[in-house]
Amino acid sequence: MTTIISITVLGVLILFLGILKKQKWLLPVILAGLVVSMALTIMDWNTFRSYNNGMLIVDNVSVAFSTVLIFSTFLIFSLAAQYYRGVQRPLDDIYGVMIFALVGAVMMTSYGNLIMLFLGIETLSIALYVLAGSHKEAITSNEATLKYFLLGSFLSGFLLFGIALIYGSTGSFDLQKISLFVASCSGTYPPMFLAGLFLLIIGLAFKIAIVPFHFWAPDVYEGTPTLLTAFMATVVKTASIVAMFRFFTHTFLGIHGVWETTIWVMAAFTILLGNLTGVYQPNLKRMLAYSSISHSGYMLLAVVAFSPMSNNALLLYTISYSIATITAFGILILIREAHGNDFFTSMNGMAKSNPLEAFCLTVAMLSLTGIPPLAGFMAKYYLFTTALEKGLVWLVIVAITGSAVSVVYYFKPIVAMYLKDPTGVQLKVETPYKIHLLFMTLMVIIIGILPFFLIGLL
Amino acid sequence: MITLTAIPVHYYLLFCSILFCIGVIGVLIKRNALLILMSIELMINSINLLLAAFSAYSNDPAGQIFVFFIMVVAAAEVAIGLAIVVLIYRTTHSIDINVLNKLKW
Amino acid sequence: MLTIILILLPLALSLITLSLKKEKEIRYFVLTGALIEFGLAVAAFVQYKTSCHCQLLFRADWLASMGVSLKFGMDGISMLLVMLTTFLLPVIIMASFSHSYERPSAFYSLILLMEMALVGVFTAFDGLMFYIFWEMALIPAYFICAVWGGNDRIRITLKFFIYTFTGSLFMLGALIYLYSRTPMPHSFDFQWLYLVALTPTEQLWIFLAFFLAFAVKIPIFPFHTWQPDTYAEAPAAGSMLLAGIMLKMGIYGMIRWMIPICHQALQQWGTFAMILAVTGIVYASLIAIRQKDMKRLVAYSSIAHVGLIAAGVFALTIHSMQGAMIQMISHGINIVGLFLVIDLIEQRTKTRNIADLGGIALKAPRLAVFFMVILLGSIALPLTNGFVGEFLLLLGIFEHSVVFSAIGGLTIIFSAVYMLWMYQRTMLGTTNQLTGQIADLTWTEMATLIPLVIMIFWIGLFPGLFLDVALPDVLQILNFAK
Amino acid sequence: MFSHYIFYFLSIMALFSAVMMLVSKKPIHSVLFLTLTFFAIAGHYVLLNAQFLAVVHVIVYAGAIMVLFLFTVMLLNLNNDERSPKPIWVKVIAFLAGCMLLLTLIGVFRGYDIQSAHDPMTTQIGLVKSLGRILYHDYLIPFELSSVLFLTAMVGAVLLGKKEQI
Amino acid sequence: MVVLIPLFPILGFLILGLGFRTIPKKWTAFIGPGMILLSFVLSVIIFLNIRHSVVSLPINLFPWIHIGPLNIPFAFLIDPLSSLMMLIVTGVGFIIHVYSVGYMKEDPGFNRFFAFMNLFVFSMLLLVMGANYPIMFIGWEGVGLCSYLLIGFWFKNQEFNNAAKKAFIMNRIGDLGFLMGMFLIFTTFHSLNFLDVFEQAKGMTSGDSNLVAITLLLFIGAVGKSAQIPLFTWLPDAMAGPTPVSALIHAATMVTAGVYMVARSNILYVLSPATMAIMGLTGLATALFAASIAIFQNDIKKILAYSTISQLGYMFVGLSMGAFSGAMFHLTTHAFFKALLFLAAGSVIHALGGEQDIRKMGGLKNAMPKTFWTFLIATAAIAGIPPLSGFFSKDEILAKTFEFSSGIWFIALIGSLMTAFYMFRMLYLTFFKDFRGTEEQKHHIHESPAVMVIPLILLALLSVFGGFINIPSVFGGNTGLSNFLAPVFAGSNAVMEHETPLSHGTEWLLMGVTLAGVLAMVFWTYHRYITRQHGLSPDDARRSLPVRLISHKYYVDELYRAIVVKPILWLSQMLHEIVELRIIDRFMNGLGTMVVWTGNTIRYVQTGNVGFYMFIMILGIMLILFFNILI
Repeated sequence: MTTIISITVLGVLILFLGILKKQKWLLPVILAGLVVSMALTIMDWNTFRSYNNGMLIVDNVSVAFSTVLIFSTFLIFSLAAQYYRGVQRPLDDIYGVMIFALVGAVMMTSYGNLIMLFLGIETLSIALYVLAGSHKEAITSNEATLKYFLLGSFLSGFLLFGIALIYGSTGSFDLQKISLFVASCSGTYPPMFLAGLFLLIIGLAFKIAIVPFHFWAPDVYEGTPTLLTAFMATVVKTASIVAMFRFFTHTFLGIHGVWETTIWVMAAFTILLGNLTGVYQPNLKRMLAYSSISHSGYMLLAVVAFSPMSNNALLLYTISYSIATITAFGILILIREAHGNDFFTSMNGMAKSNPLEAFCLTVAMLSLTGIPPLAGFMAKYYLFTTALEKGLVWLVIVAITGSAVSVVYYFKPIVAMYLKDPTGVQLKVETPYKIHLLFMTLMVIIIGILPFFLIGLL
Repeated sequence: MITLTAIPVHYYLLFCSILFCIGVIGVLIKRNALLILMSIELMINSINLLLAAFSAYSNDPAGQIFVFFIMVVAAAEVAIGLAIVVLIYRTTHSIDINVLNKLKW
Repeated sequence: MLTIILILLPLALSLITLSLKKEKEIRYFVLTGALIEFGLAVAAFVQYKTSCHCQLLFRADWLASMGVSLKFGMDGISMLLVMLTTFLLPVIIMASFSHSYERPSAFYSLILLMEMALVGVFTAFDGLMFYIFWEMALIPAYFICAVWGGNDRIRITLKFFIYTFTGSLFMLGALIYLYSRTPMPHSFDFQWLYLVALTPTEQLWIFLAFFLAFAVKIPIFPFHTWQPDTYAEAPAAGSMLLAGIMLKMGIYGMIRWMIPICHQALQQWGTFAMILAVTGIVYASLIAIRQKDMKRLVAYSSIAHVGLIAAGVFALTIHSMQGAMIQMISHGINIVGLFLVIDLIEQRTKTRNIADLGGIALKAPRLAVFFMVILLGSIALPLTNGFVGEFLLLLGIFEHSVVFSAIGGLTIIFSAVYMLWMYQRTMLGTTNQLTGQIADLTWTEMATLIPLVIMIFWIGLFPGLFLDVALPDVLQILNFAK
Repeated sequence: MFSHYIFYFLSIMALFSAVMMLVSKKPIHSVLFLTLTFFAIAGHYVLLNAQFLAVVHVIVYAGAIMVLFLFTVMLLNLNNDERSPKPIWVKVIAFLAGCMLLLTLIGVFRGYDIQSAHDPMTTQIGLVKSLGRILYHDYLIPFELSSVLFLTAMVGAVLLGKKEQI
Repeated sequence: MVVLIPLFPILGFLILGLGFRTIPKKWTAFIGPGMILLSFVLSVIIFLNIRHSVVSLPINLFPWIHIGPLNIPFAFLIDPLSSLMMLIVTGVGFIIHVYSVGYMKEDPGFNRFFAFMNLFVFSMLLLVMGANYPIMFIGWEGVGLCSYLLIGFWFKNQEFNNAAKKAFIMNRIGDLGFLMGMFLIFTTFHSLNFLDVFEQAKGMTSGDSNLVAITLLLFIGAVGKSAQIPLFTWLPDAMAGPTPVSALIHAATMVTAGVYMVARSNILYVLSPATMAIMGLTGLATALFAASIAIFQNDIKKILAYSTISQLGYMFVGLSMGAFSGAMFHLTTHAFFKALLFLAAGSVIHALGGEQDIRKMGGLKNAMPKTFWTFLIATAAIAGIPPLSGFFSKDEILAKTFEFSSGIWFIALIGSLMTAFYMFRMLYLTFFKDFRGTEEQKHHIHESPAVMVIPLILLALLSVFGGFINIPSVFGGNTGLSNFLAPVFAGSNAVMEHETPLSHGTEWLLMGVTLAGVLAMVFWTYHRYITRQHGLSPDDARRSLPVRLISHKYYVDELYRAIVVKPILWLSQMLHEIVELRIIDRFMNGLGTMVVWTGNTIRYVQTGNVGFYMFIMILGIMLILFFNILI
């Protein structure tokens, strides 16, 4: 609750700052505010409260994932100064919308009622429609926002239909009551309820970008301004998968068998398709889009496996994925700035001209591939463990195959940076930015080496 | 008041389903972003009605509250959607969804 | 404690190396470091008491909730391989001195990093640690080969990486599966993993996953196609690391994992694995006969030799296992020697093409002698290291299956055929423009080669020291299979 | 039975105008037909004794949203936008897909049986009074948070609609 | 003390080898032969000692390979058999070393040569002294290596290198058999030590399949090492090495290792009659085959090489009859006279500046009288003219064959006559009539220096008197050698069923027939080559088919090339180009390509068209609902 309030206040504050034309204050205030709200969030640890008749539930899961979301946003905002370096227009609206999007995301982690879920999703989505189109002159940005909007609202129609059906069969939006209904069904569920369940899953799957509802992701990621793509790829994905996960943990524990197969198949297809399609991409941004799709598939593993360990696995996975992805986007911003595009060829020989940046990107890529001892490995390992304990052998085999395929594209930037002849362009990077990149890289390494904290958390 | 024989809830279900499907068909066959948006509104309305029906028949106000929220959200969505449509129109002078096809593969 | 120092020292050295600038400084620093590491390994060897298992244990909690701990130690098998690693590293480092690589600090730092990972793999007594170090070895290897390699390096090294990475991912899957089958609370400790009782079907799957990982690493026919290309494209140090030490990881894995854990599957399906290994021996030997590039020839010869080792492991007899242990060491020494000599020739003549060479013995008799000695070791002449290993291997395989032994024994003939062919074409005969002015070995180069030669004869004459170290542990591992 | 007739009438009207919305060539006609549909739906709300919703529906949809649509259509001067409509086979497939979906949904609803069914005409839940109490009591948080949504939409609409250089 | 015997040569090798550039030739000339002399002296002492002791025990130096039941100590076994071999190896070895000092004087690789020769003696000593099969195998392979190094001693010439390689590889084929034999011995007896194995073998029944297999496998090793059919072609080629090498390695010692090994394992062989039969047939066939080839050869060393093969065949025939001491006797005398032949031939070659074709020689009798006389003695010895050593030893084998079957005796006799024929042909063509070489060569002809001649004379003496160590009883002799070796063969003799020994009368008769035949040959060849000047036709002269066949060595080399070498090379090429590159590589790359191709194909699903996306999503939704709810 405090989280949502503090972030909302922060957003309003930003808008006021914009009105007062204090552009220089924006980022410091945002970063400070995010730190504060992160602190407030963490203070809720172990309180386990539910607000307003279970409308909002603050438990450790929500606290942990809210922290992840706020932290990711913090990291993304740290990239903003560099990204908007030459921009003259006031940025308070973009920042404000981003922060409101974060509110939506936080709602999705701590909802106790489908209304809250719906509101969270819509807040997040509407903010994202705006953000995707925030680069108004760029036709790609326009296209991105149109595609995202049309597909997003179309799919939220189905999500709503799902909620309606669930309501129709259970008579409530409250997760607690729904779970009571599930318990009362004792094995046989009315088809309407099941249809609602699946439509709800589909609606969330769209946000997470799971096959076959992933189509928006590559196009929208590519068109969206890079900084906001980072936001989409991390915060949105985390929030949505947590929403889905929460839904299952709270409500549908009993009917694991019903949705298991579907999620299983979707996860397998997502992993395969994300990785296979990523192979041929010539540019980093689109490659990262497919990478994010494939990672959605891995995250689904935690959902399918669905055990007490899944919480932790998902937490670790989202953190390591988010940090590595944000690092990659951080480098991507630099490359875009210097070259005007983000083809792998633009990165040729970067290791010579910008060794630090090259190193950071390499670590990020290796972490996403899942090479020990980086965070990505620990996350994947934990996930596979969770899945195998549930006996999901084939899914793990698919995941492993996918990981193997992913090497092909994750190594493209590495190969370009280290093994190709330099392009002769030096990326201009400011020191704070460098420190930030290095910080994230170190995080990736440290989480990989010392993951106790995260693993024992939930 | 005249006592009326209750309409079976299934009628509402059927009606809403048909309306929903018309909306879906509209989304699928139209190329005009505006009309697609309208079709989506149609879908949402059918859901609203469905919820209201459920709510009324089970004598539970939550459904109607939800409809209220959906309307709120729909309004916001339409506002953004129309802003986007206008934005697109400004850059491409068209609101045909197929014109914007740069991002692919 | 010594064990963990052995792992951490190279890491520390590697980080320090990165900060050094002057090439000369780097070289001496790295060499000294590697020698200190070797000294520590020798100290460990001295402390090591044969006959009881897993000593010099270091244990610390890491992921206690996951049953993962930092458990490092050495039993005889580890001891031997750690000795091999630490012994070969200074040699490999010295062998690189004659090249002036671009960005030397990165190069040597990666080599040291690799040493850390290798020592880690061999000393890990925790499944996940094993895997982590296993993968960590891959990254420096990849970069060493990819950055400082030959022309076609990008494609080849990526192929190498994907191959081995895919294989090891399946190993990870198998390890996790085993872990999930340990009694609650789960543990990755070797001892626990060994005790997992698996159904035959599970064993088969685990067997396949392990086999894939190790077969790619070793490599066993037909998973070997990355290997000749990679060896040919890698820089000298890279080839040496890959062939000399990294390959042993695969065999070590087989001994460590496959025998204790999937023994039933091994007994049932081991024959198929053996068929592959033995096919590989003949196949690679035959192909080696017509190779034009010296490095490729040695690469194929390596496939043949390690095929025999793998067959020996699958044979599951004490002799073949001990043979495999000895032959791992011998093969490491011999192949590093061969690559070293080839590198020396290549530096002098700028070619590895056998047809372009000849008559080097006339101009560089010392080189010729060293080459001959190493070559004899690798074709398993008695009293050299190769013989002890191959004798035991073939004997062990013979006890298991006469046919495999006979076919595997063909390596004795074939290795003579291709090795002598190479020797004849490069060293003997008359000189040509390329070899006419070739210089003989310098003292530094001799100093690099002499330790190898000493080891070749030492192991050949007194293998007892090495055999005894590993015997109790090998016996224990074989007990699992019974 | 009277309510049945009203139901049939409203339903047919809604469906007819919905279909007309799809088939009419001019966007402006579509908008008007959609408005008609919305009115029919408002009638349904009344029929369900959900007066509050009926009112809100008319205000929000027919009043606000459809006007926005109309404005946009006029602003963009979209007279006959379907210059190159989708090929016929797409339409056929879309229609078939819609029908399939309908069949699926019917299949889903087939076994539905509401527990403790109430006559909608007799319930009082749809009245403003009862809904208002619930809205400001049980659903306070979502109600408050919807302000964030609106704020976002507002800022976003301005952000997208404003004409300036980045 | 025993340890010192092999130690001296290896010491010599190390000194000469490690410092092979820096040590002056003069020192080398002392170190090289000196080390062998020391060994020889020690061997003699051992020999003298051993005559009085009855039991021979292995001398353990250190454990070599020791794993559980597999215990292979580095141990020597000194018994009469090994003692005899040590004498031959060091004795003949020493003589040849001395000879080499003269022969190799001008060679730049002088030190290297002696280093290798010392190494050879070391290996050979290991071979004969080893107390178990693996130690024997060390020597076995070691001599192969030295043979390789020495055949290819003049390594500038790739032909020589090829010959060296061929020798090594053919030996290795045999070695594989040996190795397998060892393994089978181990699995059968759980030991590889001679004494253990033989002790256990005594208790086994004759014809035990394991034993047959063991002996056959070991015999394969012997075939390779002793150049029997089918692995004999390396030996003629091995003549590429310097002549002392041919004398020492390819005549006197190394090639007889097979014979030694069989004699050493006599008990095993005795118990496997099948192997004995195969061995006998092989030996007989080889003896005849090689002899027939020798008749048409013109290269002086090649003739000697084929002669060696043929004589080795006799030894195997002898072994197969169970005449182990007879074979060893022939081995000994053969070492003397064949070494002598080679050295004398070397002397001739030396004098002619490298010429080896006997058609271009002739009339050397006067220019090189000492060489001539020693050569003559050796020729007579090998031909079996009494009372030279060859007569006794060969006669013993022939007598044994007659005991077994008169048919075999007859075939062996023919071989022996052929020996006389080609040997005297060579003698006549080389030393008689006029010189047929170039003028330059003619001026160059000289008798060899003393350092070469003295060894010739020493060997000639041995060839003359060597036979007396084992005079058969028919001459009233005491069969000294047989008695000396008897303890070694005691076990086999006990097992073997004895044919009734030939009566003295029969023996006299056989000897008479043989002698008559040999003398006839001597005169016929004289008539043919001296009087009628046959055999000088050049290589391309037209000949009848059988002659052509034989003079081309039955096209065995060509046959091997066609059925072994070519297919292997072809297979290698095929495997590399087709299996490796086209199938495996392509398959593995194909997997990668497939991944990339799939990626490239399915990325086109991402059409960028929103309508299409919506279609797919609807489809997905319907599928999910359909499968989960309606089914």
